[in-house]
Amino acid sequence: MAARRWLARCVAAALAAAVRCNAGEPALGAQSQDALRSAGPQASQVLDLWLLTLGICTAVFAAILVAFVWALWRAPRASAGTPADTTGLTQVEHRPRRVVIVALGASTVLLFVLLVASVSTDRSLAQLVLRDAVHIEVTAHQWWWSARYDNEEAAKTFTVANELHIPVGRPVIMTLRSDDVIHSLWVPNLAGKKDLIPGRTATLTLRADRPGVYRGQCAEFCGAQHAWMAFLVHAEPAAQYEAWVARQREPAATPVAERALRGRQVFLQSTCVMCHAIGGSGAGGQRGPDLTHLAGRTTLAAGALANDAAHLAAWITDPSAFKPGTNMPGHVLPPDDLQALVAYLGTLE
Amino acid sequence: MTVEQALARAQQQVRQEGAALDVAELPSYGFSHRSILWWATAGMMAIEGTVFALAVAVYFYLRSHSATWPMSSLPPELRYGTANTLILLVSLLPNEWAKRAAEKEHVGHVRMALVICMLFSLAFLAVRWLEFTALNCRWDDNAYGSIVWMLMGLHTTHLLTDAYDSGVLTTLVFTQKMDGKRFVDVSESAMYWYFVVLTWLPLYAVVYWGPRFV
Amino acid sequence: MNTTSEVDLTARNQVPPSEADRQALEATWRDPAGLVGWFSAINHKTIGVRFIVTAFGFFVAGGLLAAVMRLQLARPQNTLVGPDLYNQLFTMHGTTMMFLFAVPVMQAMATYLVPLMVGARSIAFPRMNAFAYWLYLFGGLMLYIAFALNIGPDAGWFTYVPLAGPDFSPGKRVDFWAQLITFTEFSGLLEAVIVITTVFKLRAVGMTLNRIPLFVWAMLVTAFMVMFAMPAVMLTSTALILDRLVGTHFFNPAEGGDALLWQHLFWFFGHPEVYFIFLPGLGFMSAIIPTFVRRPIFGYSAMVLALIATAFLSFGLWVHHMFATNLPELGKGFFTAMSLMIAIPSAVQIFCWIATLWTGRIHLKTPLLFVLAFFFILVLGGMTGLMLAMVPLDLQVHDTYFVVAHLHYVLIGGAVFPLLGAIYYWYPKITGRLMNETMGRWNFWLFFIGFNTAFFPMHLLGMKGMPRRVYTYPAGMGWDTMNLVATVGAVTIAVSMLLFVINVWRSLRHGQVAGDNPWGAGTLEWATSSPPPAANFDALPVVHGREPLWEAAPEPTQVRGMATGQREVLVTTVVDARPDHRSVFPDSSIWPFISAVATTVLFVGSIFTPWAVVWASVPVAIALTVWFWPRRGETEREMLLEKSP
Amino acid sequence: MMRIVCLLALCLASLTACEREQRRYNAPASPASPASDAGLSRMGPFQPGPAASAASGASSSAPIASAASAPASAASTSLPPTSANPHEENAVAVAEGKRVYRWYNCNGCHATGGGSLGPALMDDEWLYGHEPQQIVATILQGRPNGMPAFAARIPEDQVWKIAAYVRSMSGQLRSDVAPSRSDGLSAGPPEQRRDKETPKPAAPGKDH
Repeated sequence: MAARRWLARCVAAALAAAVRCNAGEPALGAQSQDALRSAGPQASQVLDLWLLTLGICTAVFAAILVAFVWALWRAPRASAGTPADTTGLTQVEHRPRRVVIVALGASTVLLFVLLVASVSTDRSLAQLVLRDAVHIEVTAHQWWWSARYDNEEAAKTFTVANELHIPVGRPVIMTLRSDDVIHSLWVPNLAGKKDLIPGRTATLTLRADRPGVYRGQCAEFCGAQHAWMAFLVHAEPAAQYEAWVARQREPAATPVAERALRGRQVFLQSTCVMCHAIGGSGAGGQRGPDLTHLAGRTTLAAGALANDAAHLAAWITDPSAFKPGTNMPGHVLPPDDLQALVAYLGTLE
Repeated sequence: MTVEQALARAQQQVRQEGAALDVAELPSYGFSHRSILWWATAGMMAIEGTVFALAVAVYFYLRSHSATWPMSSLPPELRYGTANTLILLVSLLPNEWAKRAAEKEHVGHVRMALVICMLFSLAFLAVRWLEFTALNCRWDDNAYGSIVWMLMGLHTTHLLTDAYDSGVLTTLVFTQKMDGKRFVDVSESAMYWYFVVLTWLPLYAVVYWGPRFV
Repeated sequence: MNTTSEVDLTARNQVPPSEADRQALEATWRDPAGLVGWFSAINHKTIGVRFIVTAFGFFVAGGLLAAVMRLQLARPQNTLVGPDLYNQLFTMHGTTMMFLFAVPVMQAMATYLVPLMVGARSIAFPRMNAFAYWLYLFGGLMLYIAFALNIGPDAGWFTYVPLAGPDFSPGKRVDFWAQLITFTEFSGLLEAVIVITTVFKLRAVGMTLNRIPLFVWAMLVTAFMVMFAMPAVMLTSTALILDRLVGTHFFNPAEGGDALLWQHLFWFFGHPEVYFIFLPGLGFMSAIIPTFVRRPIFGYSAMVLALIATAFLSFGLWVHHMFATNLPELGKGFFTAMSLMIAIPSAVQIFCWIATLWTGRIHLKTPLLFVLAFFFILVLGGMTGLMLAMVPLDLQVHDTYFVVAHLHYVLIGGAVFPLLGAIYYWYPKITGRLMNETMGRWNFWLFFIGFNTAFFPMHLLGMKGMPRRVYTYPAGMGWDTMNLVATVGAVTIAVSMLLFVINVWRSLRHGQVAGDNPWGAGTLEWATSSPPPAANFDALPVVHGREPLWEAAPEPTQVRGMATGQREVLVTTVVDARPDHRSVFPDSSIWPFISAVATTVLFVGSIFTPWAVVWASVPVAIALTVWFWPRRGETEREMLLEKSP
Repeated sequence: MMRIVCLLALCLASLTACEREQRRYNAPASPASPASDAGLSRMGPFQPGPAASAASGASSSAPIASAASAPASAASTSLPPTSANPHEENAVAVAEGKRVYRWYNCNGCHATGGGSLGPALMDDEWLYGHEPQQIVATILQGRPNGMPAFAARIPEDQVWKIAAYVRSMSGQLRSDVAPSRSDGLSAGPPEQRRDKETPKPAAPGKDH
């Protein structure tokens, strides 16, 4: 173990250097999607294992290259005319034979070390303590995510889309389902990925130990908009999280501003309600993201757009311009209707 | 004369004279694994055997995912399937006769045996048609229907191709001059017939008894 | 071949072969002239060359598709191609490289080389060989015509259901993919049977199993793998097309089907496939290294056993492509162990080659350069392979650019580099002229540098969270620079490939004349002239050792008494290659071509209606019957040479 | 030489493109909509390029516009009953029709074509006409005895897609365009395998 840690540390240093020297550090501020920056026990155990493996493999690779280059360097040069030395056909070459056998033994041992490391990591991943865990039912759709926060009291469950909030330090149990094709849920900073397969249910357990916004993305090719099927995990201190939960449980407040009221009307009388739900407004469509607390999110369209009035308007008018192939049809509304609708959606904190 | 004896004899027919190895006296054909045709047939049997094995594996994989089996219908009716199994097994007799006659290079017997084999193939193709009418499921009912039809379809394809192929061979032995090569053809096609019949037995067990027992 | 009276149908060759023998053999084995003759060609060298050229044609096509993808990914939120086209691009790229290049090109090389290396007059079943080639060509053309018609498959080369199923892939795109599989697998399986029979029954007298050149061993093992792996994908692609066309429910969970069934069957084929791309590469290594190190390979038997072990193990690790699908713990452990274990046979071969280099005298030419690159690229790819074999790591890097990097290191390092080496190595045998050495070195170094520039950064991209198969990505994720670098590398590769094509083209006319054995190699294909005569050898060789051209051969040295007026081959015994009997092979025929056309009609027709299987099987049956029906006088002609056992 | 022939074939092929396979990823939004302009002007650091929308929109909006406007005009001005529905040539559009048929709960009344509260759609009886734009009118304006009007609820382009799918239920569409089985409970043979019913108006007074 100690050796492993030590080795891990040296390789980490080397790797860190490598990471520095490549430009373009994430400009997403807090957001990060990076298996090399673990923010929880699952990811960090995998990272340790990776560094260990990297260390061993690098060593072996180097050894092979040295032997190879040395062989090239020391061997005398020849030409097509040089008579071939066929003694190898008639008599056993003891020295090279011994060397090969030793090298083979060494590789076998190292492979065994890797096997043990892999299996033990796998075990400890499975042994994450799940006391007072947060239960989230995640369902993947082409090309967005919906998540239901479970609770013993049905009244206290609520549904969000494309942005999860989790409390730092508390384990999370995600139940994974798919609504259409195979997707894969992956938040590299927190844990490895898990497929969401139609007709099957999977679970993913993780814990965030460092607060932050971690970006995740669908990792299994799922059609036209596979590239823009992202989501955010906000890991925040317990108090902040509880406040968020409380907010989510509230239905959407009926706006007071006259313009927003008009927007509400536009929403309820247009095609929006066929797919979208807004708690308390009577709109209960289940085919698109739940919009009850839309304004509380930082992104639109599964991480494709920043959540602000301009993008919202552009998105409603022509979603295919941003996500060609999306299932949301475009709606060309009269400008003031559109602005009113955007204003209303803006009130859904 | 067994293959081994024939091989041994071939060795004595090769003579060395100085730098040259004279093979002029070697035979121009050989039966069983001596002939390259045998290896082609064996290869095809290996490939198709793998297909059958995998299809059966799929059958049980799907079965393991389903609470009830058959999923929403009765198992296939036994009579036609069982009848066909018997017909196929009996057809091995004229088949074996054809094989031996071919290896003895006895034209008359080969012709007779092949004709009888043809009659058998007509018989089991007819009964196979009846089998399809008594499967009690459609391919688009559910996964059970799909895999049952696939297993039956796979084997029926083999029956058809094999029947056609022996038909061509039969016309050959009646219309063409019989050289050694042709006898080898007959013997190899007989070997393939064995394969088609023997692969049916597990399929019969799976398709007809799988939904009843196991 | 026209059998006019002046041909002596019973003439037999002498030792040493006389000029008359040479002319008679050439007349007997030559492919017919003229347009019809062109389509009737069945000589394994003619078919082999067409096969190789076609495969490289598809290689270039697939490479161009990749270039477009790299340009699209060169910068974030690029708009060169949209998702629809991009998804077709990467599906076509993967499908082309796996099914139309990597596997067929190895079989193509075998078609040309194996008969020469085992000292045979012809490949076994030459007509079936031609048929297999035409099927492969038509399948590939079908795919590209479909692509040009905007019916290019777009569900990935792995075509996972339900995305590829009837509900989520409307239209015919995926059906064309499924039928392409039928084409290539059909062709591949025929080639496997042909290679196995050739190696087992047509070896030169005295070439016992432990004297077979390692490349031939590699192709033999590969052929066996093909025989047992390809049926899986044929079965499952049939199930897919049935689901899409007649509404079966193999993959429909609501009716008892299962989406994972596809993945199991696909990878039960898909993983061995990686190895039947890789094993021939190892064969090339073992053929080229001894020649340029001027000594036989070290540890021949260990090498052979390693090949067999690899083939065997490769069937036990398909599930490591499915670690993210929630498998039982025990399964994961087993497949991790298997996946790590398969590194051992590869290690055996790598160590043996290094030992060979260590104890040899090196003649550094382009073929050797390409082969030596293996030690850097493939070994690195193997290391990342170990990481993918470990479940926890795989769950992080699976379906990311890390895997893209890994598989290109393995396949290009393990197969393409050795293959290019092999082209440089055997080109003089095929054409009679050497390829240009200087250009060859430029070709190599550009490829080597370009390759590593293109694919090394992808390891880091994967770890830094970039998933595969995305048509674009947001700016500021820390991926931009590495993607740009990768694109630059891709362009470099394109340039080096252009050099390669130019070199092949120019050397045809301006290359330095090679002579029979320009590299001073030790195996049989170098014993005959370059290019070889239609009958391969004027008199069949008798083999006394593993490197016949290097060892002093006792008598007898050649075979006498083979017919020169008819296509007679010498059949030998399986294990110790003792002469068994003489067999007359069929003449050239256009019917394999016609049968392939008929089969193509059947396959393409069945994309649109299941009834095509019924009505289109009539022409197929007719064509095949005419193919096998003896021509007038053919039987009589053969009976002139007949001798009962 | 063989290869040259095939190359020619390829070139010829590439001139025509298969309508059945067209993925029309641009909604019938007018490119000059103020909202999208607003969107174009103020883009944050990590949005997919508005350039994308502009470029793709510009490049491929022309045919789309025509395709979309055709049905539109067909619906508003009642053309002769022979007016065609361009979506009936496009497998992707029909598939979308099938999806939203489910999503918008048409199967609530019409089931998977067999009908329950509402009339069956897979038979040869048509109460209000089988022509595309008649079906569209039925969906948009509704019909007596329970068929609601969806004019304000379903975007017109999708209505035309639903109409195309509805006609596929009774085998009116080419089998290579009509949908195959869906990943759900089996509902008899898939649309593309159904025999073409010859539509006849329902018996007078007959009602559901």
